[in-house]
Amino acid sequence: MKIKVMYFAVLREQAKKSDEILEISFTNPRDIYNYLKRKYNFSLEISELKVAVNDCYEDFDIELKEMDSLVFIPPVAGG
Amino acid sequence: MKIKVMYFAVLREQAKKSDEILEISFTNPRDIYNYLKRKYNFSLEISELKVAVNDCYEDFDIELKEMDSLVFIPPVAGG
Amino acid sequence: MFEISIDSIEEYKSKSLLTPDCGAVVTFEGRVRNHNEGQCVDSLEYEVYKTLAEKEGEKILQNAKVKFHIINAFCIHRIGHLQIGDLAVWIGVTSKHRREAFKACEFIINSVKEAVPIWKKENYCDKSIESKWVYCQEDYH
Amino acid sequence: MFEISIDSIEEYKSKSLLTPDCGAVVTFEGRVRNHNEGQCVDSLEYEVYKTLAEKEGEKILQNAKVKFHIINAFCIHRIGHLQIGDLAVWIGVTSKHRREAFKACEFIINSVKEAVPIWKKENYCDKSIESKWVYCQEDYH
Repeated sequence: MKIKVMYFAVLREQAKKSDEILEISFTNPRDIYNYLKRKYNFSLEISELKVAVNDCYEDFDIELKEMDSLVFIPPVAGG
Repeated sequence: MKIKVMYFAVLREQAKKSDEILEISFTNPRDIYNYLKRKYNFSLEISELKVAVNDCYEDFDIELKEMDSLVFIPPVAGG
Repeated sequence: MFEISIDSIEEYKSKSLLTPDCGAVVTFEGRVRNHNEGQCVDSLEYEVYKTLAEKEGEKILQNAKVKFHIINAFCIHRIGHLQIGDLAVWIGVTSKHRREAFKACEFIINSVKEAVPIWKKENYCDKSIESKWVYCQEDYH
Repeated sequence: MFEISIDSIEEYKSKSLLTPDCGAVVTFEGRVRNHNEGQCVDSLEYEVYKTLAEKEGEKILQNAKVKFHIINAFCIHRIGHLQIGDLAVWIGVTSKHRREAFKACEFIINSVKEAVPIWKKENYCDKSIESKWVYCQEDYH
């Protein structure tokens, strides 16, 4: 399945890219993050993150569909 | 004794003047207000007022001195 | 600084209050509203006992600085004849952190309404109703 | 309305938010402070997930309107590289009465800091200290 992933802030720096299209067999954000965490050595734990699918906050266990857009959201710090 | 009195807001309207010099025998703000209340038909009671002597809030029973400046302060409504 | 102005006032820029350690600026504008207590209001007339007002106003700003550990506070109050939408009072507070700035700004406007010798007379849309000196009311602004 | 701006922003005038029934305007400016948690800060870099930020920001403003019975609310947040004193966020709230405007304005900035996907990286005066993505902290601004 193809999933579009965007990276922000510390995840963008650690992945050394802003976005990519993943070709993977994992179908929920939790499994995908665990895969990416190993791949890019992400410092953040899942418990520190939120996840957005197609620009909406979602659960880490939601089933993804082909070409969904996926964003892992580090702790925010606006203002 | 001569006392300078200034009037503001509803008291100014009821006295029909902004200030005057009183020549009176009363020596504290309380007696002076009671005198003025009768004279000008002031609608406000002493309990509704504060008093300032020489631009400082004072007690109604303070002893006044020659040419002190006296202001009776109706309920305020700034802002 | 606390100022009384007979001329029309505008929202101030916070620029003149800024310092490098300032992280938060909270401002308050009190404007003339077109109604009060169910009455359609046409305009307001403000009157001031200037010497005492400046003294009391300054005292309020100093109290706010001590009480809330803010950096700067400024207040300007207009007097005279004001129309709907006109700015009657502008307050600006700067601080390191936002919570203190919010608290101090609200403290200042509350105190100004309670303690500064300024009076206002409401003129009503319905001219058969006599203009009235209003007292500081909780629900104004 | 909630906006994200890549360009430098200024304190807005409240003019565009005003209505005749408005008696109070409260504004908040979040500015870049020269220190945080004991460290001398040189500059900040803000990054945003724009689509979601605009959606969440708009939701916060709508919530504030319903919760506090205010008239209008506006928020603009800047992103990019900001220097000390620069305006990072400006919020303006109008209401009939002041209490609601103060509460709503504080609610909006608190919510923006908690829920809008914006991140900031602190660059320090001491260049031997590595720049750091900071988390939303109670004591910022």
